Amino acid sequence: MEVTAGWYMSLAALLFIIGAGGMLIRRNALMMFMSIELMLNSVNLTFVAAGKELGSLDGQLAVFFVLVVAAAEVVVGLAIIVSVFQHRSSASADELSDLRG
Amino acid sequence: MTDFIWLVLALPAAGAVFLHFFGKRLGEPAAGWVASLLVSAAFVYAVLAAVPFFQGTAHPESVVLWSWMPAIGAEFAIRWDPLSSLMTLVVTGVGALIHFYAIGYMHGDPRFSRFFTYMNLFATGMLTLVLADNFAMLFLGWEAVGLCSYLLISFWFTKPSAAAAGKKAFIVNRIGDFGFMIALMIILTQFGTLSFDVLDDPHLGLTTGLATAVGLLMLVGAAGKSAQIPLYVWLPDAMEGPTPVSALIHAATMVTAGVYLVARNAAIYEMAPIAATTVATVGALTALWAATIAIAQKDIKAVLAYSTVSQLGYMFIGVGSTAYVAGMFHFMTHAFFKALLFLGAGSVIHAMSDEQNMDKMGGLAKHMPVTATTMGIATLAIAGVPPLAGFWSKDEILGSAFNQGGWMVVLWGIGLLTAGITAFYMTRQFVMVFLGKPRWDDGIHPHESPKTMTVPLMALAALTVGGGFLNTPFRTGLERYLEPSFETVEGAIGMAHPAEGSTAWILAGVAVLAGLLGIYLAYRLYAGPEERRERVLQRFARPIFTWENAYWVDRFYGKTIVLPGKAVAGWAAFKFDLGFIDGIVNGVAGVVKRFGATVRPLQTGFVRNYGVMLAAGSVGLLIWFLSRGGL
Amino acid sequence: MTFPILASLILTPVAAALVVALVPNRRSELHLPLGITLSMIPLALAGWLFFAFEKGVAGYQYTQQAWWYEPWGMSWHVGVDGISLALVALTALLVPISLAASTSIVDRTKLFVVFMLILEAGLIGVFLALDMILFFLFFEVVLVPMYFIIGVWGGERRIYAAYKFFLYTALGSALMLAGIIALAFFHRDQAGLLSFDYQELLNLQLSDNAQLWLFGAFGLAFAIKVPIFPLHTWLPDAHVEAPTAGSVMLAGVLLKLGTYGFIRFNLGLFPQATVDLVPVMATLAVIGILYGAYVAIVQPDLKKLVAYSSVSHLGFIVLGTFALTQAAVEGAVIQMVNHGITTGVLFLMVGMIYERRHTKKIADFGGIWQVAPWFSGVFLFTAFASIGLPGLNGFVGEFMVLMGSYSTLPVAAILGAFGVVLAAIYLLWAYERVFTGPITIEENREVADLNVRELSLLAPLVALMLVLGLYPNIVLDRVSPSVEAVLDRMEATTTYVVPEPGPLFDVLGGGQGE
Amino acid sequence: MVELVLFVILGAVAIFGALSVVFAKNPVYGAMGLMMTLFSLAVFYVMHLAHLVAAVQIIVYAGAVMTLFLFVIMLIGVDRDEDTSEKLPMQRQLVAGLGLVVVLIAGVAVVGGRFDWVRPATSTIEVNGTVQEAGLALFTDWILPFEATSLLLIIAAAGAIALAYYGPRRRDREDA
Repeated sequence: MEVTAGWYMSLAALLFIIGAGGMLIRRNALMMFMSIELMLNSVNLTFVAAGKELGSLDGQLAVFFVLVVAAAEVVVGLAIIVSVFQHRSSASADELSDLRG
Repeated sequence: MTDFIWLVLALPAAGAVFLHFFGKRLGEPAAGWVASLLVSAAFVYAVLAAVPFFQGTAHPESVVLWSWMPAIGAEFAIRWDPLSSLMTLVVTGVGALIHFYAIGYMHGDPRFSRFFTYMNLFATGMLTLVLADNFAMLFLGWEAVGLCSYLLISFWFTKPSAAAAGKKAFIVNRIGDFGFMIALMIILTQFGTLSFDVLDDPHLGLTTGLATAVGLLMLVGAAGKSAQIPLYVWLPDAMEGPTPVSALIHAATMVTAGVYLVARNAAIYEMAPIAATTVATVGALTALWAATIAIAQKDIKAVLAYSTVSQLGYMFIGVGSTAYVAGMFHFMTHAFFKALLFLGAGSVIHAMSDEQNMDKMGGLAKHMPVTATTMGIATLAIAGVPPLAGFWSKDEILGSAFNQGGWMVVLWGIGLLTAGITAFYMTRQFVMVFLGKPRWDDGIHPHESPKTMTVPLMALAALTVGGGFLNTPFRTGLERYLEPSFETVEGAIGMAHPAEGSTAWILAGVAVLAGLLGIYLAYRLYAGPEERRERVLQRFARPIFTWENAYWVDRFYGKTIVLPGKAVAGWAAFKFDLGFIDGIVNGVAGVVKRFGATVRPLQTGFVRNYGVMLAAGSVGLLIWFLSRGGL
Repeated sequence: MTFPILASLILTPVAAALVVALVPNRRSELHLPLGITLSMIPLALAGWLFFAFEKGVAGYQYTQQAWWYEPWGMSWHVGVDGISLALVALTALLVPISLAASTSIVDRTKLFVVFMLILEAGLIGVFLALDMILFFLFFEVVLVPMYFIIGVWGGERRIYAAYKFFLYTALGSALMLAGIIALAFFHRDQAGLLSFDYQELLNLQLSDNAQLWLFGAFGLAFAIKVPIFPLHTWLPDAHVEAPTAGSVMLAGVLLKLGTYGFIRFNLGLFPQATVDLVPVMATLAVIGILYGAYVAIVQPDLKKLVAYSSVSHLGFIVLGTFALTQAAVEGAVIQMVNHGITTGVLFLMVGMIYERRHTKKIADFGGIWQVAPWFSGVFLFTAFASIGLPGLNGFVGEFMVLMGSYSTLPVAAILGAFGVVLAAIYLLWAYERVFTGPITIEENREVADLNVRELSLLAPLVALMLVLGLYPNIVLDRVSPSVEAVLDRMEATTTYVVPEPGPLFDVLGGGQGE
Repeated sequence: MVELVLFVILGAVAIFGALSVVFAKNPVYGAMGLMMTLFSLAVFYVMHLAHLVAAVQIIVYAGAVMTLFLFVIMLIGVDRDEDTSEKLPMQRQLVAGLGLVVVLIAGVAVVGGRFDWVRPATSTIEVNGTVQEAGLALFTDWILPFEATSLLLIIAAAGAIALAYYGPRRRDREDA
């Protein structure tokens, strides 16, 4: 049985759904962040798989850029989390509901 | 001379500007002298410029100064013809005398120089009015004198009644201007210009119907300015102003602007007999109406105010019955004797320490002989006693009206009745003020007025005596003088002329008799024993009470126009505008706001809630796309 | 290349704003004088432009065009004709004066001056723009500083007023934007290319129906700005709450955006719709004239009274615009300038008396003339200019509008003329209550007369009232050919015929432009 | 055959790791789970001849990023179990429902067979993501985005520093 790109895509989709679910279920801002990383990675997987399927290097390069962006995002995001934690002594996203209408 | 005719305008204008900025520094008598001399200079120049008209050698001329509103054919241009020169001469001549008089009268007023600023400004405005070569410029003068009238009536603005009177005068005049402006709209639309050139041949643009409309609308304007029914109510109130103002503006010059307007537009009225007849009818009614009111007035100036309204009615009868020369003639003589009466009244008021109630006067002839004599002359003149000025002009108007026949004879009858009443109330005034026993309040010591005041009185008295001879049936000087101005009218239909021959003598005799009867009755009543007076007045108590209150017209206007007007305005401003219109605006805003409040709870503030919604939306889109793709 | 005078006119206020912004806050006493001084530059430029402008030429002068985004046909395109010239000059004149009248603003002066200068740039830009997008841009730019001027330095209900002003006008201009885009697409349909250029769009052949819709889209935006009854209720609120300088700019120039827009765009771009809608617009104009004046009579607040009088005066402008005769449209244009000057002065003076007494209620005054004769005199002078006394500027516009309107809109002209009567009533009655009579309230004894600063900033405007009243040709000479061009286009593109002047029209050489 | 085995094993590991991110009570376990997933993915990348990406995945993600995460976890002292009970009404049900719907759609699509996963490969070129290959592409065709990322990183670093420096505590200090 040959492992086609579709298999990888399905796996990526599954990971994405799990990541999205985690994002919505976890209250800890840190864990939400990790869920986002999960989603990013699942997309990376599709990029690589599709790149191979299409015979193009561009897929991998896109992954490269995603990685850079993710790194930058993590740096700022974590700084924000730390800063918020210092302020509120909690990393729960539910407590940050000041913008309630 | 004609090229520099603008000097007539410029001299008082320069005076107004100069006095506005430097009047206070000039101090009390100097500012008055500057103003008076400038007006006199204008008078002298006008006389010189009018010489060709006296000689009958000149033709009307126009001098264009500069362009004003080219799109409607309005420019600053002066028309120098006999009609405007006559007006100019009277305005500057009588004006100068009143200016001199005012130097004495306004003595000691803290705003002495300001008074003369306004007076010079008024002279400028009035001269603009009479010298204008187009309707726009005429309107400029028309409104400028309205402004000065406002300023001078409310000169003593700390008195609420004075401030209110000034405002009332301006607003009532504005109502008249409303009609005037519509007339101008018609003229502009029909001719494409507002120049007086339209009067050369009004048939070019006007049908009889339009001419009638224009004539009637101009009558509205003229009625406002010349205080005719139904817009006369401002003039009695205008007596709040200083007496020289009443003399200059509200007797001699400004109020006659309406007469001038009709005379100037003679060509149009010739086309519209209905309009002309209406003018005469309004004049006649006003003459009688105001004369009756004057009978019962106690205020010395109020009598003169209603008398002015009444006399203006006469002028309207004159110009309305197409006897333009007669109308202008009466304007001129009236300027002399009415200015004299007002100045005399001012002299009396001055002497009585600002007392105006005639019940508290009496016996003044001894103390102020000059004033009494000159006022006596004026009283006889206005009563139509020959050979004083009033007799000639009034006789000419009545004669012309009678000569027209038809409806005009009725107006003649009214005029005759009015002449009798006029003689009555003027005699009553003279007797109450100057004869009989003193009825003064304590502490009043009447004295003759200073020279600056009495000299103008004497000058005017001389004019009152001699002015009538300018145009007698025997020697029609004024008529020939004015001829160039009314040439076209004369050529088209022909103006009314007084009756001639024996009819003329009979008419004149009847008029004089009416006047003498009035004088006799008044003298008997007011100079006679007190018990008889009381008895007679008692019998006529009801009409006298009505007259004393001027038929309650002011109250009637107040109840029917002013009060409801204010009420509706209040409703519009506070109920309709704030409530309804703004209510709709705020209502729309309110609906949006309420909608916002309804959906507001959706924004829970929980990021994860938003996340779920976002995910649900994505899934929804996914389903939609896939189903569109044929899944 | 010639000196880009128009671009300089728009950009110098911006540069001035930057310079003022660079002055640190601790030197706040410098901001206002600096702003006044710098705003003299656009005034000088405008003055030069006014006199360098070639009279008797109908087209745009000093035009300048540079592509902004060519594929969409958007460009920086500016030019000046007689109509815009008058308004640019007015704007440049009013800004330094209203700044100079703002000494009572001590809080956040820098921001205030910067906003005023940006406002000036926006206003001048609106009048000079010949590209629809550019026009729209400036049209909106104007809103922002005005919003803050009302909202930050205004009176008690300033937030409400600022919101109302902003939302109301923004709502209208949103529709206009849709209209502008529609025009560009019509241009693509007909000429193959998108274009927002006003002069290009003039060549469009629009169906009657399209014209009606677009007239509505543009007209609503302008009608709100003017404001035309019944869209006027933002105006009294905005005026009453705005600081003096804000009121002056609002009444003096901002309202003219609407009337200018009508003449420039509605008459120019949608001639058929204009002709078709003349009865509607004339009716609304007359209602505005009478209603505004009538409501003004009973206003208890001096500033509100002046605000409603603006509604009335602007009604004359709208009436003149849609009367579509040479005299009436010329009158409308000069009335824009005149109203800017007279109402500007009235607002300045209301502001001055507010600074003295901290009230604007008419009932709180009385007998002011005794203690402040100069103040009362100038106020009376201005009031009479506003009433339309011949010889002063207010008369020229009103008179030309009324006289010119009669041939096409007789009923409207007659009814409008009654507004002149009402004007006398509301202003003189208010004057009577404020300035004449005895002093009944003790505080009024302390009211100081005009000081030298106030007098000197009112003097040029007062002088202008007299000059424009006696010799309006300074403006009319420049305006007249442009107006004629508008009407010629009207005649060329529709069946409308400007009524023939009467048989004596040429007696005075009254024809225009020859 | 080898690929299939690897896919099944590593796929299971990746999913397990992912689920532990979602359900682990202790964040540290969650982080470890994520690390497992990342490793599995790295292996997948190698299988796709994406050598550079795989290396970067390990070095940057598993190395730097996850370290940072753990650092922060330690810093804010969450080395204890957290309360994972749900406060928001219906949140979990909704999430589960949405997940199910997506899976269902995917299932329908697959079973229905009317949906192509990927367009058939148009190329048979074997892509070899060596450092040379990738570097060549990065510094030629992709040079502009590449440089842009450097800018992004610097800004991010500056932002992080700023957040740390002007954080709430610092402000407190200034107030005092």
